[in-house]
Amino acid sequence: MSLSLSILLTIALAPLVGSILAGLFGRVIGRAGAHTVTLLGVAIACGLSFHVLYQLVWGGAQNFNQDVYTWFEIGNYHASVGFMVDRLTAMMMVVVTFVSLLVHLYTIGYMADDPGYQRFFSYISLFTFSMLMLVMSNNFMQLFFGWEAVGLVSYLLIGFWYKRPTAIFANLKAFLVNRVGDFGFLLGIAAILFFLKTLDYQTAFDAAPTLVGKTLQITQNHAWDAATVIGILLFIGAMGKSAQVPLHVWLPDSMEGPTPISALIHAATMVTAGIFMVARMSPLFELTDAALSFILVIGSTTALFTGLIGIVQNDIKRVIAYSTLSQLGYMTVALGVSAYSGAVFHLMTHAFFKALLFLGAGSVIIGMHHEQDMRYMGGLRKYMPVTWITMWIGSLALAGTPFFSGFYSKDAIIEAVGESHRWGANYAYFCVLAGVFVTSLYSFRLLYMTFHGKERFTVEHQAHGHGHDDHHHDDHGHHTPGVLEHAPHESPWVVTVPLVLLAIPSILIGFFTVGPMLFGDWFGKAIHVNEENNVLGELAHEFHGALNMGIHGFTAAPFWLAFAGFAVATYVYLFNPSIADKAKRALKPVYELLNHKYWIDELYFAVFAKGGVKLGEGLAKVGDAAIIDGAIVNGSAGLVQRIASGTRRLQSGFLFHYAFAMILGLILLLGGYWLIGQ
Amino acid sequence: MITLSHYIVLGAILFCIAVAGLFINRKNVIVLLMAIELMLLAVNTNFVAFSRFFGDVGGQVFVFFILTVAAAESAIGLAILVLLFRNRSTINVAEIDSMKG
Amino acid sequence: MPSINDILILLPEVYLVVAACVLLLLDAYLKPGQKGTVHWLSILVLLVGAYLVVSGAPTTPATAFGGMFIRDGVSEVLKLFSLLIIAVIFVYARPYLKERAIPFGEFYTLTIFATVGLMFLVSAGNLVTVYLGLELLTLSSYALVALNRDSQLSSEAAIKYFVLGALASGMLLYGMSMVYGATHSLDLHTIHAAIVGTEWKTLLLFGLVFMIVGIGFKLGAAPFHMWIPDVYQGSPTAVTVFIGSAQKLAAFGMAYRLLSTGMGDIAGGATGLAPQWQLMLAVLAVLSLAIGNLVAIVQTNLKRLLAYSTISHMGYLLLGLVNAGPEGYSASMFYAVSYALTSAAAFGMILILSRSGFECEEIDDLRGLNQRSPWFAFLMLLVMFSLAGVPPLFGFFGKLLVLKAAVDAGMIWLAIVGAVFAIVGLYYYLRVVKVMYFDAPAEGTDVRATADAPARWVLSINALALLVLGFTWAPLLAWCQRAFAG
Amino acid sequence: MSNHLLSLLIWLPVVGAIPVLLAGAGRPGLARWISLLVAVATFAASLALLPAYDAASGTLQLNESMSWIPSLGINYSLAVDGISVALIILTTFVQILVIVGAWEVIQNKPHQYMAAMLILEGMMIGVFCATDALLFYVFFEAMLIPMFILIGIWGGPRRVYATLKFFIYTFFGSIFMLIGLIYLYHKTGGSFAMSDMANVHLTLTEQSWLFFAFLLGFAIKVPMVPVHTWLPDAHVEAPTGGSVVLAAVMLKIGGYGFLRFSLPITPDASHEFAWLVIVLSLIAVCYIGYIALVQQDMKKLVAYSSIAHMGFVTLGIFIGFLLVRETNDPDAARLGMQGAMVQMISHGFISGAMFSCIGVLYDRLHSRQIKDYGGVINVMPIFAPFYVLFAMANSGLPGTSGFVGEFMVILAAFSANPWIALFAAFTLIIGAAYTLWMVKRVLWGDITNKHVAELKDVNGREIFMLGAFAAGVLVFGIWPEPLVHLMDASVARIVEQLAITKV
Amino acid sequence: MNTDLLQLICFYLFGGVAVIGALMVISVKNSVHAVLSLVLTFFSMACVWLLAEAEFLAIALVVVYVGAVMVLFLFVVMMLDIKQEVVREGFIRYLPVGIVVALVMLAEMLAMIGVKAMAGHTLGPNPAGESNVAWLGQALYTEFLLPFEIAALILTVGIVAAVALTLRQRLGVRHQSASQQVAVQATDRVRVVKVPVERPASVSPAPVVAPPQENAP
Repeated sequence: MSLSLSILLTIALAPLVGSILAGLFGRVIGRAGAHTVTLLGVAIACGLSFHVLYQLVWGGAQNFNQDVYTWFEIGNYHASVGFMVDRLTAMMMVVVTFVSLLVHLYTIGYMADDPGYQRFFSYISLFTFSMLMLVMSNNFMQLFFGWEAVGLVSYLLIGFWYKRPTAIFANLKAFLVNRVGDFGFLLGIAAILFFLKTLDYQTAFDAAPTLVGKTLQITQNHAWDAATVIGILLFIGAMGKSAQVPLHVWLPDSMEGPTPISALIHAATMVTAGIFMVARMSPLFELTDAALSFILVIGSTTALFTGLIGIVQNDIKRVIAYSTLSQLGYMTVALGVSAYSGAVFHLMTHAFFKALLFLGAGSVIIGMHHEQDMRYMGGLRKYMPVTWITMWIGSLALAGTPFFSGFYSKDAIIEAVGESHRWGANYAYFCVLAGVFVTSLYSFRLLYMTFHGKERFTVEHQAHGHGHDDHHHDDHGHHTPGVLEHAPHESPWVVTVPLVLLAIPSILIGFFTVGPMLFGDWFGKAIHVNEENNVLGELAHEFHGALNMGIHGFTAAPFWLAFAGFAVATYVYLFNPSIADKAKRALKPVYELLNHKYWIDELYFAVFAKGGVKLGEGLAKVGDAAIIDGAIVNGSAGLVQRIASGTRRLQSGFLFHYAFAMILGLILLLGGYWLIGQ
Repeated sequence: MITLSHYIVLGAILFCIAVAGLFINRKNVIVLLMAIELMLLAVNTNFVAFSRFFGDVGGQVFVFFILTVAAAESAIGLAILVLLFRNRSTINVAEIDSMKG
Repeated sequence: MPSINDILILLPEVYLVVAACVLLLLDAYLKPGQKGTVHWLSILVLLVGAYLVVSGAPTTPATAFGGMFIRDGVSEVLKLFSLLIIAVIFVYARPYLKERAIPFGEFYTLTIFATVGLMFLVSAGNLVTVYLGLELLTLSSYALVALNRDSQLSSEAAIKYFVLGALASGMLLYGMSMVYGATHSLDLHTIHAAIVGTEWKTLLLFGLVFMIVGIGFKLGAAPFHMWIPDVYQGSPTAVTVFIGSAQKLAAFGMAYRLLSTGMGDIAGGATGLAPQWQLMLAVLAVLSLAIGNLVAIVQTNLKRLLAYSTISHMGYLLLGLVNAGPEGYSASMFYAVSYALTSAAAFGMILILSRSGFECEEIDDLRGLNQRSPWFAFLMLLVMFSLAGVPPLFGFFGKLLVLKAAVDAGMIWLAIVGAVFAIVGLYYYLRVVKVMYFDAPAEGTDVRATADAPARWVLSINALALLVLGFTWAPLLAWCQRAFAG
Repeated sequence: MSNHLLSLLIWLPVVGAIPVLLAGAGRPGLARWISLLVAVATFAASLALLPAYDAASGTLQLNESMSWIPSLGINYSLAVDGISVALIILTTFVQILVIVGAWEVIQNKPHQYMAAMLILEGMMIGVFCATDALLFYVFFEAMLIPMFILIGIWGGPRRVYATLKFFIYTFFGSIFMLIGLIYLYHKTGGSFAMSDMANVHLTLTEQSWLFFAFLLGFAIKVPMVPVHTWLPDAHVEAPTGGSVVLAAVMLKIGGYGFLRFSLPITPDASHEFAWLVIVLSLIAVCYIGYIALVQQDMKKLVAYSSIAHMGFVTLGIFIGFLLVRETNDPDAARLGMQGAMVQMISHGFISGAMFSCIGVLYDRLHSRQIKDYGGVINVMPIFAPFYVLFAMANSGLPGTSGFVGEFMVILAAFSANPWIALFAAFTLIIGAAYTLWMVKRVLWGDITNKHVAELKDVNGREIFMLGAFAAGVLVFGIWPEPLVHLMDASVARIVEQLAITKV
Repeated sequence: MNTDLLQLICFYLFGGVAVIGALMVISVKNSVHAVLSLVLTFFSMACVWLLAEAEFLAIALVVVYVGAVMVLFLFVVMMLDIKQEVVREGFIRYLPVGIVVALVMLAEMLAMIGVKAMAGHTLGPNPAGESNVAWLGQALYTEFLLPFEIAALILTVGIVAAVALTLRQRLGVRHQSASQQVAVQATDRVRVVKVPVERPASVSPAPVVAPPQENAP
């Protein structure tokens, strides 16, 4: 049994069709029509993705690798659009379509009264299509297409509420920061083409060993290792998309988009594209220790330091966003120690529980009538029980509680880092361990501040004559913090059902898949690890089943670190909230540092945005206006004009001057011959 | 002994005087016309001399024509001069500059 | 002794002289109301003259009166186009003269006499004929310039033209006397032949310099150009157009006769003084290009602008002459013809747009012409782009040929100078187009073509010819080349 | 018929301009319809090139030759290869949209506008067809006249300055090219045929002079830094249609000229000075990008972005020398050159579309200043997606044609020298920055002023125009292979020539 | 006395007078004096030509120039009564330039003419033989017939031009016509018109048509 092209095409195109229908004919088919067609499209894709996964894992289907059509063909170089489906791809497809499906469903409730309803559905279906193109690609060109296409949709969705100045600032920022990554990525692709003469994955992977020993001449007497160059360039792309330090700045801001988007794009799928890409390129990355070390350091820095910021955030979505950054750091760390399957595994589990957390947060936000500040929440558990419980599940998974899915993936990463001897592994090990404490701290802080403790809001029962959902994209200006018009309430079923559906894999999926995915040969040849780098292989010797691992987890350092975080959070935020303020004052410099996100945004804004504009103005003023146009173009025109005005005066109108000119001409001609002629 | 160079030098001197007259003269146009007559005189002297010294009749015939043309030219020149004086009441060279630049 | 054959060779000239005398008499006896007859008759006279030129053209160069007069391809082309252009000028001039009460008969007869002079000049085979032809032409021109008798500008222009012209012919004569002294001959071919063996090389060169001054003056090449702007501006426009177009053909003819026929060229093994006069002409060309184009930029008077443009165009014409070979001459002649046609149309436009009390002389007078008379604006656009040398208009191909001639002569630097000043020149032509098309009509003025129908039609044909010839200039070029092929 | 197809293409619009003019000011409606008819007919005729042209061989085909000036050996000779065919179809396609775009926008003497456009079209097609250098030059220059008029009459407040600058600038470059051509004519012993010129032997010094003569001519047309300053002015002041044609087609003539003249005639000098062109191209990408960033005028911004994008064209063409002669990778050279060609076509669509979009806005608000807009999407929901699409294409988003060329060029550039690719790829960032920042300020946000609030959305005519552009942008973005295939053999032939030294 | 020496003395004498005369032409204040100086120059040059045995031309110079052209000049000078004071301005200022330029030019000319080479050519036997007039006439009516005719044409043009420029029937200028004055009749002069003695009171009726609006299109 093999996979057929038509199934794969259907998977990819069904969301696109839905998107086009909802986008172009949104007005014709109406709101219900829009969500129906897109939901249908994604559902088809999801179902077929499960089918594909099933076929690959249990149906004995062969990996699929086939071109659909030629994109260009020039001499030996050719690019095409095609699909490469193996277990790695299939898993990603399932994750993408499944989360997307749930987000579609959730959106029906979340966006119920938004005027851009159809547009929204069109966008998220388009996103699904783009993401599928990305993961299913069998070549670098298409990968880049998907890579940028998801960026585009992300741009559109962050700026979905285009009247908000912050939203349209954030989407521009997101796009541009992503573009910085893509800049490296594109160069990486170019490098691959240069060294391997192909854009096709399989051909490139097959030829990858030839890279060894090749160098790229940088200056006359300086050359870099080819694989390292490729690795680092490609990873720069991943840094942009997966928001690794220092290109992480866009992700927190992207929370300006509607919450379903945060769940789908900025937590579960798009941001993990970088992780997926590196895993996919493992045959190339395995050739270069230097690039992997680079990845390791970047990842571990992201894992710890962005997590720290999460502790001081008050916006519920931002906390989760920083958590996402941190978790992406974990995945990157896994890549850095060659534990690609660990990264992908964490990617999968994270997709579920982080989507759950975001959707839960969204649910809270709906319940709180679009209040996102946790300082004005508290005690919500009695108003929204389903959300409360599912959020707890998500948080526990995130914190790495044994037996929850997050535990398996995260623990494996930490242990893998411990096993690794790569340059930077020690630093990474410290970071990931510290990160566990941090993760736990901010996760429980979020739960306590939101669902427990005193209610820090008041409800004004003033009938305003319009529904609360009417103004959820209105300006925040009308809104008094901590004052709600209606009491918080539990969300409708279209919101809670996805929560529940996501909670299940958040708990269970790790338990069931850790064995084959992490320590088995589940991914087959999709992921290539050199023997000497195979830290997961080392760990696999100690692995004795998921249950065993879970039990063993209680005795390991990460658990106790997480527990410490839990304890601190419980003490500070549940029992003695005043401590938090005291601590804030006591550690003011640290707090300021974290609260300002290390001033990286300010730095970037000043250097790149402001500096760019200043530079542009300077160049325009000096280069174009003054030198080229002023001095050279208009200058020479002016010079000609001046000469003309001067020469004109020779024509004095006096006969004797005219005669003089003639005579002078004669004398000069004569003189010329007298002197030189003879 | 009169040589060819005597004539030619004399012609050259007259020519130069005529030329100088053309542009140091700030008086009236008539002097300009006379300077031109001087110039032609110099030319004629050259032709006469060459014709005589080389024994070719062409030079002298040319002088004949030059004299003829010069007469006609003077007629026209003076007619224009009269016209100019009628229109502007002056033949001062330094005042005839309404067109310039 | 002259035979009947000599007279036959001279037939067009003889015919024109007779016709001019008849017209002169006729004019004296016609009542003021009937002066139109002279107009149409003189056009007819010219056209018949043109026919005689073409029909009687000898297959090989013929000479008459012992080499005094040469009738060859060069003279045929120059005469034919002169006659045709002058006929066209007559058509343009009629309404202009009529409204300004400029004497009809004198204008036509003097112009025809000038034409005869022009024809003798381009056919001259002897220094005497050159001189007399030139004088016939210029003396008539002096009178024509002054013909607007009540105009201050006209008489000022005339006196300037006269004095400078006389000075120039004095210098030319001085040069001729030196050449005569060096070669002992007045016949151009004999002079040419004598150059090789003469011991008076320096004297010859000395004479050559003086003759170049005369040629430069007639062409209007800098620094002997000073008369051009004032004369163009001051003359009645009907005369300006004659001086500005047909006379350039004569100037070219004169230059060709004196320099190539007389002083030798590079054809046939570099005999004569070709290298010397090439260099001199190159200097004049550069100066003309520079001064003509530069000073034109700051002009506000259209006639004056065209005057400076003439100076620059003579610079281009010299580029062709500099080549000193048949290709160069033909390029130059082609250029002269194309320039004469274009400039006839340009001044014709001024004539057509002028009317009693409104001389369309200032550039600003053309403002908004496209609003009032789109057709004439379009024609003027063609003329301007042709002058600027923008393809596909006729003027471009002339430029192409002379630039090519300069490159062929190994003077790429000269071609580059020509190119650079073409850019400068472009600016002021564009300015005219700009005024016509982009500016709104000035308050209170109403520029539109008021001339009679024949003038409008002929102008249209003249200007359109610039476009059509841009595509079909091959025969003309072939003709020019054939003229110099022998 | 088919053996005169090229002549038909050139002269049909030119002749068609006559009835348009005759229809006159009195019946502007008739004039519009005639011109549309002519434009459509020309487009249809240009489509006939596709079956008539054999893309596989890549040679110059559909030859037409007629002696024009026998005594000088100048011929009216036309032929096309794949590159020309693509550019011709682009021209005729854009022309229809320009005429549609001007339909009710141009109220002042519409017949003259349409006629000028049609004549311009004929001249541009002529440039792409000519195989005689002089004929090429004639068309090359002749097209300036209608453009001069177009900008001058229907342009903005500083139109006179702009149009004079445009004309003189372009003329400045081309006149030196003319000298070069004359010199070559001299060297070939009396032929203006481009093929003869390509075969003549020239020393490196001669080639260098000629190279710079050509460079000046074409660099100004492209335009390359530092001779680009006419373009922003011309664009800003030109009427929408003028800008569209200028950006979409006229700039391409510069790139086309490099292919037809610089490469085959002066291969060694081109190689020698390839670094110069490459550096200038990279400056165009980076330096101009920064300048575009700070523009306050939408048209100026897009104009500058055109310069940056055309930088890829020159880059793609000239890295060929490094690849063929130094890296010895002719396939990469093909890739780069093909990228340049695709970029030309694609930029035709994108810049045309961008200018059309700005025109749509300008027609309503009579301002091109970015600050006068804001929140346009609120009132023009149909227009906005087009604008975003074209902006994205302008910033080189995959899936739009804007990506394809840049992608190919960057890939090829890396093979030539990674540093070139590095600077070229900078466009990804800066290109997105200036385009999307403009989009942000114009489209997104709340309605900023009452003028914007009163904007009406696009009508059917405008939707047709923008839709057609969008189709072009998307089709070639998703599937460039047909376009690539059309030009591939021709590009391959040019690349083969690169290796041949003439010294 | 040596004829050669005598000739030389005569040459220098007449040449010197001619040069002095020429200098006076361009420098004297009074135009009439200038004309007379020119006449002197012409006379001297005629004598110089006589030394070169160009008798006919020498005579022609005197007859044509002195007799006709100079008289014409004198006539015009007298006719255009010119104020002498005004026209003297600037003469001294430009004199140095003039002298320098003239001298430079003279130097160049003399250098290039090759005076030394010419000095070798002495006066040989007269090529005209017996009669200079016959010698000239022979050439004029055979070899130079065509130029002769053109010269005639030039003279015609001279006449036509002079007439065209100066003969004028000015319109708008009042002049008497004796024949008309004589032929006039009484009825042409005086016309008797009957005029009513009293005029009606209202002389200015109200305008029927409204005055045109200033802004009317």
